[in-house]
Amino acid sequence: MKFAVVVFPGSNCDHDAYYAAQHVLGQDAELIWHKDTSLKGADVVVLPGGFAHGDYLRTGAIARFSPIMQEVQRFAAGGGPVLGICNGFQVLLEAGMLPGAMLRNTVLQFRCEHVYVRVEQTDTPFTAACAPGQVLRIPIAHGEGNYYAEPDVVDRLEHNRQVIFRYATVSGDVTPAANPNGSLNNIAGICNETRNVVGLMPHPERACELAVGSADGLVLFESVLKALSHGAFASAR
Amino acid sequence: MRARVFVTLKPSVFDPQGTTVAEALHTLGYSSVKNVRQGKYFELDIDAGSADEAKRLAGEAAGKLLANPVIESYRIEVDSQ
Amino acid sequence: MRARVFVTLKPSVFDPQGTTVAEALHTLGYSSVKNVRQGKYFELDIDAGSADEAKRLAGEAAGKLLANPVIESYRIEVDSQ
Amino acid sequence: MTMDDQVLERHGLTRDEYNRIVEMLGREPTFTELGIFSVMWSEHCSYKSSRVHLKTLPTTGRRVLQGPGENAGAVDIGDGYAAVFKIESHNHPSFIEPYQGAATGVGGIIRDIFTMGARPIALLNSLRFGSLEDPLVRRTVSGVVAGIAGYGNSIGIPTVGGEIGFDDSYTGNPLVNVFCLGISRADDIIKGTASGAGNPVYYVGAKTGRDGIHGATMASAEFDEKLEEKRPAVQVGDPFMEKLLLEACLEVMQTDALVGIQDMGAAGLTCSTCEMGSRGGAGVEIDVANVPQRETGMTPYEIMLSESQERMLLVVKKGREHDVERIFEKWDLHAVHIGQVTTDGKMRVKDRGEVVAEIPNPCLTDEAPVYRRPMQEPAYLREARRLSLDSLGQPLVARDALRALLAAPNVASKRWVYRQYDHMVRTNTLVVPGMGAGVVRVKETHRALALSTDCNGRFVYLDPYRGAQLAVAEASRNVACAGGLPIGATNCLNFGNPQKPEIMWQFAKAVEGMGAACRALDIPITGGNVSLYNETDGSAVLPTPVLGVVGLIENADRVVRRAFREAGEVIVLLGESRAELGGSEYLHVVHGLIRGVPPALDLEREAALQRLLVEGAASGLIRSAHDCAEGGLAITIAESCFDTGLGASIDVPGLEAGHFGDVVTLFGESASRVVVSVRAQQAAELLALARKAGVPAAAIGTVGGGAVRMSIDGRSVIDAPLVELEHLWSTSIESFFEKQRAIA
Ligand SMILES: Nc1ncnc2c1ncn2[C@@H]1O[C@H](COP(=O)(O)OP(=O)(O)O)[C@@H](O)[C@H]1O
Ligand SMILES: [Mg+2]
Repeated sequence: MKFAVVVFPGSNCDHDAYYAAQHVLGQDAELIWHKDTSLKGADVVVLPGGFAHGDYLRTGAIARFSPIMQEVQRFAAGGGPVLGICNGFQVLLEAGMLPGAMLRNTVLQFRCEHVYVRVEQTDTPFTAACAPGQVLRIPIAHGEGNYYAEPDVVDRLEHNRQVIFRYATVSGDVTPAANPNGSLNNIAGICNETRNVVGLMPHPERACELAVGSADGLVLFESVLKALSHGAFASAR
Repeated sequence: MRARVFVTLKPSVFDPQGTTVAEALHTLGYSSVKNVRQGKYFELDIDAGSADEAKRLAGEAAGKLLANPVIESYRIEVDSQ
Repeated sequence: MRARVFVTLKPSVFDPQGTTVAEALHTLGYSSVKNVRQGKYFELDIDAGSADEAKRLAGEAAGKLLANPVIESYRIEVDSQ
Repeated sequence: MTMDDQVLERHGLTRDEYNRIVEMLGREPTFTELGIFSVMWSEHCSYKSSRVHLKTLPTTGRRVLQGPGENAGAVDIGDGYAAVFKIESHNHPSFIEPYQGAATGVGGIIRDIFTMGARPIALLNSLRFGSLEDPLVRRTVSGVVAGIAGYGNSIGIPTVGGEIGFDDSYTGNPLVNVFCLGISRADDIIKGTASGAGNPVYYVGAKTGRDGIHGATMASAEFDEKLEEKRPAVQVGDPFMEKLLLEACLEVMQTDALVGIQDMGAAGLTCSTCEMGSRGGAGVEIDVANVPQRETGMTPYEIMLSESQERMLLVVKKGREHDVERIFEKWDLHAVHIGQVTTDGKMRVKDRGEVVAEIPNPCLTDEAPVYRRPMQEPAYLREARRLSLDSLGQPLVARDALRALLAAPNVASKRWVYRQYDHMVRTNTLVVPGMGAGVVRVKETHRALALSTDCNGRFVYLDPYRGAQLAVAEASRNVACAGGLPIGATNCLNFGNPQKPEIMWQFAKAVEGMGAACRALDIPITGGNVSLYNETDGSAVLPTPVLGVVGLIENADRVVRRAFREAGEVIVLLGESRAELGGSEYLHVVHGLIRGVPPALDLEREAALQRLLVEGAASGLIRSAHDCAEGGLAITIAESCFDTGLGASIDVPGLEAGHFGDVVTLFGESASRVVVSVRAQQAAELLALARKAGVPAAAIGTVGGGAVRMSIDGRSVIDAPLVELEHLWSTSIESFFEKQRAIA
């Protein structure tokens, strides 16, 4: 299985995603420069965390115009699994591949700490190996993770079961106190209508080994292996 | 030609920064400041034949890049110089 | 009363955001946009008897809180409504 | 042109220094040349007051690959890899504009590291401010922390540790010292050298503006109203540009097209041009007309002295220009050819072909003024060192003192600070901030590095020699607690005005003590930075020589943290408690005093203790380790419980100090003490090891229960619910900021 990790200027979790796929998961991974126009036959695309273009103007606002994004759109349109992590999620939002937008954290500060997220849906390529309601301990690291969308959009997301991850307590209760940034409905991650494009603010790639504090994030990567080996979400190659 | 672009959060969108500024102003004793909204402000120096053309270009730039239609709206002023 | 406060970096101060935005506009084909400066924009709803008073209050707020005098300068407009 | 006194004064040059310039050049300098001399001869760049003392520091060792003299030092960490690290100050800019001052400080030290060919993998910062009660101080703290976060988070280098301390002496002059560490192949370390006549000189990065002109001279002048005029356009950091430079430069370094490279830090283009030339024994000739400029109408003087950030100077092998240019283009950076290397050993600056400055490099570097400034033991010492406990009235009872100290900003949790820093990016962080020394693994090996920066300014104030030794001991003890063998150090010496004999005495004694301690503990100092003139309206900050120590952990799976691990563990106190309260946090918090004699330090015992800690960590015997610092034993025990939900009970023998006995026993700050925990069945083994190592050791209690219980000679003096103590400790600093949030 081959992972493509897109590198935007200012991406800084690209190597972490690469490391998780290549060294922890033992799969193929390749870093793809944002000016490239080919995903080099990847089966999975990861838009990594970081500060693409410095997060200047708005997070992800400039990155969405990168040449590679057309290819990512095509890949996604063909059903290929795409994971946007943190800044990658923000790029997906700006690119219109996922609905909504990000506001400053209500605390108006950057937040880096472990949080708990509850897996809401398991019928996506990145949660296929999760148990419904499973609680994952994964770090966040962002200043603009306050998810917002118009009420009708949020209703549609909920109705279509497109909310994939919610901030929760260790025991899985979705409470205001468990919400680190003010996101509507404690939304930590969502998917598109065809469910193959997933974005989340927490960093699963930073939680793939106990040595660095948690291995709970690995299940997202294992999920996509499972999903693809079962022929679901066949890549758009 | 100088175009000025004002980008503001839509009224329906909660503005954490503006709210905090308002709170801060109240603690500083400015209780008469009822409400604060924070937005972005851009000054674009544009090579354009006419104010209208500058306005059009600035409008495109704002629509495409400077503002995010999901949460923001924008206004444009051109003062030729 | 609505006061509008424009906060901009002083001319001599480097504006990395504006520079990056300008470059982005160029790659989008807007080569006629020569230069971009990004600033902050605040809308203050103020309980004030007169436009002058609103302007004075907004000025104090800007000087104390909204602008960083070391690198930024500000301008105020009041449109009574 | 002959210079009148105001011109010289504005350039921070004395008449004697000016005459020396005329003598060296054999003529009057041009105005551009005067500017160049003024920055290169400034304290910040020339180290004219500190050099003679710095020379005495131990800078060599088995593992040292690069000592002082380059942009950063380097030590061998095995398997063919090197740790490249350095600390630098940005005190003055951070006072003027906290956010940008701190941000550009981070940017500067990161450049020093990747300039050496190393990929930066960790940042630490050592901060000092006035009292948090002061709203202006809170504003400065918010700005500095946000600035460090804004830059480090964006560029993607984790901030894994540091320290933050509060004392009124820093109110008008905060300290912002930033440490950065990078990893490179031991045989691929790159030097800031210009050589090979005819090799082209390239400029890459941000355009040059009028920012920070005379930043270097300003960093060498104390604050007063007059500074207002001296104030340069504030430098604004661009972490995105630096990220591009970092990646592009590391890529260029993979080719063999590069001769040398140096960042433009203090004194910008001037410093990099003449330093690269002098290191290579060559000359460098540039034409300022080719330098990319952000503002119009800039003079050669302004271009040479600008301290615009995120700029690099490269010397490239002739004929390889295109390989280098292509790599920078990939990153949307444009390397510009601005000059070439010459053979005449001179720095020659042209403006459209016309020479505006021509100075032999040695005049600016090796032959810059060096002063052996007069020294005198400070008058305050005799009085300040006198401490009579009886004169203090009644001490606080232990349980109240514990609460007061846990809530004291110097002791309280710094979570409010480090939760704003991305401390996990790059997935190497094995020990996060707040758990002791920061520990990062080195993915290329099976090793890890423990990093700590420390200094107790009160101790240095009361005894500069011993205080500096205590700083070395504490920093290295902290990395040893994590299981790291201290293998190298860098330092940042923050002092007042060196032209005052009493300040110079503090400085000299501190450097002496630091050198002695580093020799005794076998820790070479591979670089650092000096920040003088840290004064406001004539009063100096506490002398603050910050040590940054790097510890090598052979097995990344055997890292030790601060916190107790499980109920039933036996708590062992390593080291000896003495009746020492001088300079303690207790005296400061409870009685508002900085008084007495700092704790004694036996360097041989310290060395033995650190060896024991490293050994005990490697064998897995030691389960947790936390050193006794501010607040003494009681605070160490409490902190070892926090974040674990595990309480503890200890009983210790009382020390003799009259009615201050309990206070001295629990809150005294005797050096070379560490609280460790071991599995019950292994306690005897540890005690035996300690005996063999010559380290005093005693089992003083056990881990478990929901309370923190302390008794002295069987008499219970503290019995408090853990949650209550932890709440005091973890919310204290946050509570100061509840009301005020940064506006960005
Ligand atoms: N306190 C110190 N101890 C040892 N070396 C020092 C100290 N201060 C400065 N140095 C060394 O002097 C040289 C110049 O210091 P500095 O100007 O801070 O470097 P840079 O030009 O990279 O900022 C560096 O090699 C630095 O390591
Ligand atoms: Mg340097």
